[in-house]
Amino acid sequence: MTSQTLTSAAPARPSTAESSLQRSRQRMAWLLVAPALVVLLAIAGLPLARTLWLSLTDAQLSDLSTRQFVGLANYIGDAGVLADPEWWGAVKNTLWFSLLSVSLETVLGLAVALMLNHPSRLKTLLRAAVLVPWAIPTVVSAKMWTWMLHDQFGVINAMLLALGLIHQPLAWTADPDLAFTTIVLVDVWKTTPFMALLILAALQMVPSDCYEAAKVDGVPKWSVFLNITLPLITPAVLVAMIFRTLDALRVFDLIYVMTSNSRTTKSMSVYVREQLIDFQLAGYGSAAATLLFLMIALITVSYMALARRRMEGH
Amino acid sequence: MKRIEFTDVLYWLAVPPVLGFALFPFVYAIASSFKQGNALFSSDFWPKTWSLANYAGVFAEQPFGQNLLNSVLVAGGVVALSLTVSLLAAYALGRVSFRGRGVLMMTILGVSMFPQVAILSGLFELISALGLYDSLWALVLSDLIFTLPFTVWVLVTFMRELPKELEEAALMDGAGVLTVIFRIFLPLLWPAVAATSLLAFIAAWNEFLFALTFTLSGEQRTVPVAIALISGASSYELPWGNIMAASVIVTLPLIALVLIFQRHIVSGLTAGAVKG
Amino acid sequence: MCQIRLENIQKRFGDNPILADIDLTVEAGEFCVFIGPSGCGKSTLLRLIAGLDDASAGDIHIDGARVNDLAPAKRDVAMVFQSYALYPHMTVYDNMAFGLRHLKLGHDEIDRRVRAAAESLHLAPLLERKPGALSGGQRQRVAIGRAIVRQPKVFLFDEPLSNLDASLRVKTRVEIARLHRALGRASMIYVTHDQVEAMTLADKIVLLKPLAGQDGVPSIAQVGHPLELYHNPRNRFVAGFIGSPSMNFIDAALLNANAEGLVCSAGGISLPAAADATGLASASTVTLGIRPEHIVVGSGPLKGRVSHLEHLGEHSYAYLETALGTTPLVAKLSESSAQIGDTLTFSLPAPRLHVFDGAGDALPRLQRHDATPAALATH
Amino acid sequence: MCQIRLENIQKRFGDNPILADIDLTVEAGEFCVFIGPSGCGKSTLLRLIAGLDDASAGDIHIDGARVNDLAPAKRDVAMVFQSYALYPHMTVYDNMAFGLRHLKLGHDEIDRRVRAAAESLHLAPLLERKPGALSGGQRQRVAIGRAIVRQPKVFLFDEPLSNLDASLRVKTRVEIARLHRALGRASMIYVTHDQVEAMTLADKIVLLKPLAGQDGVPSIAQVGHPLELYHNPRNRFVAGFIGSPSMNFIDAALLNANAEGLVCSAGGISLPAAADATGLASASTVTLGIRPEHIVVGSGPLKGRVSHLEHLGEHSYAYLETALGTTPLVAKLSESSAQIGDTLTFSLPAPRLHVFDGAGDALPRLQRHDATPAALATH
Amino acid sequence: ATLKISCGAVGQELELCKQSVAEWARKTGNEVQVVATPNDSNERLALYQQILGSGSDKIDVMQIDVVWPGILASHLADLKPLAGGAEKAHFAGIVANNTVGGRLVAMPWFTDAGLLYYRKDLLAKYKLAPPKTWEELATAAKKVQDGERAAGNDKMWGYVWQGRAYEGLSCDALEWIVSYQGGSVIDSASGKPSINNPGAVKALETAASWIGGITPKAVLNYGEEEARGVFQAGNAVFMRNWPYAWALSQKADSAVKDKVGVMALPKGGTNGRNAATLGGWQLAVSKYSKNQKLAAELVMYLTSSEVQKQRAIQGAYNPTIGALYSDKEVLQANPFMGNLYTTFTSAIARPSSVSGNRYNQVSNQFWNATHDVLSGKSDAKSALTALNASLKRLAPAGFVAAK
Ligand SMILES: Nc1ncnc2c1ncn2[C@@H]1O[C@H](COP(=O)(O)OP(=O)(O)OP(=O)(O)O)[C@@H](O)[C@H]1O
Ligand SMILES: Nc1ncnc2c1ncn2[C@@H]1O[C@H](COP(=O)(O)OP(=O)(O)OP(=O)(O)O)[C@@H](O)[C@H]1O
Ligand SMILES: [Mg+2]
Ligand SMILES: [Mg+2]
Repeated sequence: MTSQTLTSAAPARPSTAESSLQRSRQRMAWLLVAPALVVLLAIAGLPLARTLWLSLTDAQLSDLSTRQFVGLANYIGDAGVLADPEWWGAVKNTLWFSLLSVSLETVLGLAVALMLNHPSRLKTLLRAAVLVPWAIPTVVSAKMWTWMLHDQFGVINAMLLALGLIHQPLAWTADPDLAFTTIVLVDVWKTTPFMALLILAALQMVPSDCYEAAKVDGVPKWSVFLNITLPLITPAVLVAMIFRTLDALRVFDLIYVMTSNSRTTKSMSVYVREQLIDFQLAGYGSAAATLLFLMIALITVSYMALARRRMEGH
Repeated sequence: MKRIEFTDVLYWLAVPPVLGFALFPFVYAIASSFKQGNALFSSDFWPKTWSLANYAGVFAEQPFGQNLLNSVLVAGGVVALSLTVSLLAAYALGRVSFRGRGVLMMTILGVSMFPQVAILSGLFELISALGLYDSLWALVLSDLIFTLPFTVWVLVTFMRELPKELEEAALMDGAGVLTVIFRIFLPLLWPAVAATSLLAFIAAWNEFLFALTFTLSGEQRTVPVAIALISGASSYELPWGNIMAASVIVTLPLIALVLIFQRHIVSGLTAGAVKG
Repeated sequence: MCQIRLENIQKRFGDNPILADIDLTVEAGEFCVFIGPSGCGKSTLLRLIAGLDDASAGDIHIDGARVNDLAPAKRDVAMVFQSYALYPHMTVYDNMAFGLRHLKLGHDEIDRRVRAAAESLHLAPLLERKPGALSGGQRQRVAIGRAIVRQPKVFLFDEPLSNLDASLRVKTRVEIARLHRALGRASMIYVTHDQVEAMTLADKIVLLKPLAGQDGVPSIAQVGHPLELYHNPRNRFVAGFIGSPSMNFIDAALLNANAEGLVCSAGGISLPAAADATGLASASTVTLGIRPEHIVVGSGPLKGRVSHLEHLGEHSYAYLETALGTTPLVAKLSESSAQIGDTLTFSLPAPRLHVFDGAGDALPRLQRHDATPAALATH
Repeated sequence: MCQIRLENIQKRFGDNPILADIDLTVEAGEFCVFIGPSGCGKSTLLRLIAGLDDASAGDIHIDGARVNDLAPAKRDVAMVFQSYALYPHMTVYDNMAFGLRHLKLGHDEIDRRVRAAAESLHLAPLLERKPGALSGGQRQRVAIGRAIVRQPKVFLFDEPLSNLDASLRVKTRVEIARLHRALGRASMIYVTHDQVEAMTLADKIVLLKPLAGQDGVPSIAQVGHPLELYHNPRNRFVAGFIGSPSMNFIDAALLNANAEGLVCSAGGISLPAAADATGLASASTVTLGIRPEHIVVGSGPLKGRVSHLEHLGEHSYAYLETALGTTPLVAKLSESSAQIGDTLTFSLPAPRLHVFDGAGDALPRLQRHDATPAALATH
Repeated sequence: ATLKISCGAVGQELELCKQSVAEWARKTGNEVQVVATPNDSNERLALYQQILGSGSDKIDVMQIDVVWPGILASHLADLKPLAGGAEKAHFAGIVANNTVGGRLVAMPWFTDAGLLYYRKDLLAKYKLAPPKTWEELATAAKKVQDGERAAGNDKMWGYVWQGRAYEGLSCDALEWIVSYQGGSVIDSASGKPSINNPGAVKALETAASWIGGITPKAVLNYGEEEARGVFQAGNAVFMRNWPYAWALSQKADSAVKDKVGVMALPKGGTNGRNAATLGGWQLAVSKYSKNQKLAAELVMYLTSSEVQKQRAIQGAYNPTIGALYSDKEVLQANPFMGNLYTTFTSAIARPSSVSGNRYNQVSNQFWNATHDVLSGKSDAKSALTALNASLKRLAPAGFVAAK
């Protein structure tokens, strides 16, 4: 063992080619990442650190100067976030929301991307049309849906009634049983284009000769899709899903506009905002924000570990 | 001449509902933007009388043209900056293996894991300290927080897929890293670049919270804020017609942008590059 | 039954005609080799047959049925792409097995076929690798493997051995020939630049000609048994293309011609040749052709100075500067003791000379150099 | 001055050793050809020299300087990739001009060089096309063009002609040789599977051997002048690899050996050979080797039945079933009149026989078959 | 000097503000910039907090909601010394509301109060008198609703109001509870939660009983505009809303033009009282302003009787100065102002001064509890018990003491 340690510590040729060429390439890599890192750390580092620090104090938004260090009391104390049933309600809502909307969006996004990828004269127009929901500001589109879903003068109810699908106007956003579904559906409407566009880009990058080979091999289309297209676009789909999950876990505008602070649909971000801004509890709110961050980080990491395992196992 | 294939049938079956679902609210917005007064509270789809008053109102009541320009500048600046910076980073992260790569990727992603409200006040102080308050630069900088991680990650993913021989050929040709990134990879990444820049552009275009908080004067505001500022005669009244008109106006440039950029989302950019 | 019949096929890319007037029948079970200069349209023709591209005009029949409108999958062809077109995310095994999974074969049968192919292509140890971790030749063999496991009616091989070393190439060639025989009536269309390959494998060679001049001539320069093309090239293009190093050409003027042959003169030297030039006017310009291996060195009326020598182990090629023309004649020497600067005597045997008229068309040769092996044997 | 010196190079992918103990010097201006079975590591070695991969151990010197740590761009090396690696978004012209733009050459000079290369590679009409619209051979030529316009100190060509037709291949080969001469002291390392190419171009051939057995033997099987490898292969691997069709091997037992030669027996027939087996014990197992072209057919003490014939126009190969062993002997017939089923007489001339001991190493041959052309000429 | 004032967003409100400000600027020779802020009051508050929280002097004068003085007090200047007693002319309730810890942090500008809108024509058609109590309202609503539906308008509802989980629900709920003598959530004298009482329970039970009967279930997500939309389209008999709905209902294209009556909200039973929640906006001066004095002068000018009168006439903004309710010109423009004078003067303030900067928490818990009762997730008794307990937890020592 000693000899081994010795040789690895002092190899016969101190600078093997491998390390040196590799090292200069790695140095260059760091240089290239530097701008992104500097920008992000500069603009996000300070605010994030501040949030973390505030979460350990009892600061109030109205007067930040008199804060006191309270340790983890905002997290685990009797009055900590983790002891608040409303927080856990928000956690449950958010998780459900993310799970439902992201999975629906992925499936629909894939379908829409395939549709956009189909050669057709309508292609250009379709691409623009499909992206419209993403292009309308969330605040506006949320309000628009609220308006359209209105039980009295909303067009949706009017149309469904006219078609005879329902007999009474539905209170889409007010009915506790419906509100959650409605929000998921509107979110799906809004962000499917995001998925679709990224997946479309991924589809375009699949080398065409693979398709030709499969064609000649007589592979049916569904199998080409499952065994060639899908594996080749998986990395892009996964990234799109990560960002969608991230966004879904932080969902705010949509819920806030459509159902306000109703407990039935309250998300973690709505909770955070409520504490931080409405209630002025800078310390407590920051703690909630940090918990939200930790939860997202945890989900992302485990998700990526899972994805990697799946991809490698394949 | 060719036989009609199953996928074609499926395609034509899928187009109408997808179009309907995607466009219905927008068409509704257009219809509403031509409605006046009480017609907004009826469930009729099309207005009985068409009126341009809402459009006139949007431009009359505020510097909406200026707001549009601001949005273009901010979103354009954000996209240009994040693409440049993230192409560099994506090359390093996607094509060089070095220790700490995973951690870097996670760090970059981590930035966009905090809810926006939570970093708002910190960012506000930073922006004030830099003297950027109430300037478009404040928005460009703060929007990078969410566009940059996105563009970096997407470009890393796509950049990984490009054949390594291409890069090597360029290196042999004496090309520097920047040349490889911008002259060789960028043209091949057009589908990804076009898609991400469209998505990032729209995200920056529609960003509300930062834009509201970091600007104050009407001349520096972007359109989402301008829309939020539209109000009726009293604070409760919702000037729905104006809002719809404004929404239609802000969406149109984006549609134009999509029409222009989607051409770059084309396949076969790497055809003929390598054998094997 | 898997005859392939091409009728009057045309193909253009934009305004560029690439293939014109292709009429060709590949019989069931036949081994047909396409050769031709780089860029003449061989791959394009394969792609038309496979159904990956549409012909600009003309009909393609497989098995007697017109398949122009049939999807590639329905044509029951297997193809080795010149660019391999491997699935980058699949292992070697899966690359080969993928096409089989849809043939309703049992799992065992698939495994058996893949392993057998891998064995014969020396890929067995690499089955779990992905294409990215293979050498060029290994990738090419995977592409071959993917085609042969399918056992279809028609094989289309686009330069399948170009990246293999000589001994592996011979083995693989033998393997392909064996497979072709074993499958009985599968037709095989095979593109190669290796003339040895073409000669040894082909039942029929199709020599394509590039349409650079777009002169309205058909794309096919000559079709026939390999030896037919070697011995009786129809025109100067074919004569020059077949054989390596290629035929020597000598510009000459016709002196006289009769039923026994002709005499012409080049560089003031008169040369008899066994060809029928009775149709030609006296003093018309002709081109003489002789293959390096047919120049008899060591004796004879002609003299040449060795300007360059190429040693190939077994034999060498001498570049002879002669009075016949400006370009040196290449002559094959078996274990030459010649040195650069030596002057060698040689002769151009009249029966070995090819004669082409001013338009480049071959004049009929008076001694038969038959094409079929049987004829050869009685020669 | 652009000597390339490799010292004790090792390369492994993960746990797989690919290259081992490579010591090799390529002199300035030398044309060195790498050959070896598919997958033996030729491309890998080129990549090490180019600086695209790191050697697991060992030093690379170019021009006397250790370049292990030098970036590819700094090594002044041009490379033709086996997979071409063309820039798909650039025209042919730009593909070739791209590297030049980094050399601070004038615009005119770039244009001149590109057009000259395009001309000699017959790419002139395609300069405005993108790689996607080129045939396989055309792409390959663009890859060659991109390397030659650079005029670097060192050329690395990885199977650059594999997709070209015979006549273009000869022309390009000549062009490359010309360029090599014109550049004077540029070193050239060239991978090919075409033995004619290897024989005609090379000043030095390096035959690499795959490390499948990982037995600790070095990767280089033999280095030398082409004819040296042909005539005096160091071992059975080299003997079998060089020459196509490859050498016939016959298992035999040593009967007796002395300074004049040896006699051994195979299938009960005793065969004399001009090799020095004095070091071997009597009755030890040896392998005899003889090339197809060295078997003298038509007379002699041995008899063989023709089981298969390959016609190549100029000559043919007969597969002879003999009493010497189970595998048929391949013999070259010039314009054979033989038919399958015929029985031919033949002899195996003793000076032509190679003898290998039990470990596969060649026994010293008693008659010199010298390697250099000069020696050949006096032969 | 240059002052920056935030008042209203755009539209008429902004126009009026600009007009008065320009007037002042002309008179005093100063420059004033009007800064637009979001219409949504939550967003506006957040923005103020952000700016004030960082001690920024970007805004000198700001328009604040009636419930914000407690929240923003620490950032606002005390106007008392600068007002010179001018505040005495304003409604005492509002001035009290704006006085935090003895400091007058804002001057009243205009006021609001919850009103009951009703369809004069329909009540007449069914020969009903405007309801005095909630019970009467329910009966009348039911009758008209059923009658109209039978007559073919199956969209007709009896009563619409603001039921979404937001500040507006707190306002509505406060009115119900006060009308049933259930107190105003927190006892302003003791600072103790007072919500758990039979009156409050009764009030919420009554409101909950409307849902699905005379009130659409969707009211659980109605704000002001949704309710107005229904009413103004002619599909509701009664509506609870702010005064702004009046002018709009009288517009030419309104389906209910000239058919609308306005009155005070009903009493909770015969021994209840009328109750209207106090709304409205104040003007405050930032503590961080470099020109506090000048800013205060501007505030005084804008809140003066002269400007308030002008605004009442031109924009129907309810003055906070009692005298103006008997002003002829004002009454001519806004006939209902005279009748509702008492409603405005006796409007109930939400417990915002008592709960100080925790008002939002209080209100949030209050509307959530109410919303739970209305949506049937909880019964009134237990919801209020829980609310009381959690309010206690919020300020174990009582709210005033906590401040
Ligand atoms: N990334 C890799 N991981 C593992 N093994 C590899 C990898 N790349 C190449 N190899 C193996 O290394 C060996 C040498 O590859 P190389 O490409 O150098 O062969 P080559 O001599 O050029 O063969 P060919 O003539 O077929 O091109 C091959 O057996 C190949 O399978
Ligand atoms: N998409 C295209 N657009 C225009 N011309 C094309 C296109 N594809 C191929 N060509 C041209 O068509 C001709 C035939 O190409 P093809 O690939 O069939 O040649 P090939 O005979 O296979 O040549 P090689 O032996 O070099 O592979 C070439 O000259 C090529 O440049
Ligand atoms: Mg080809
Ligand atoms: Mg190789």
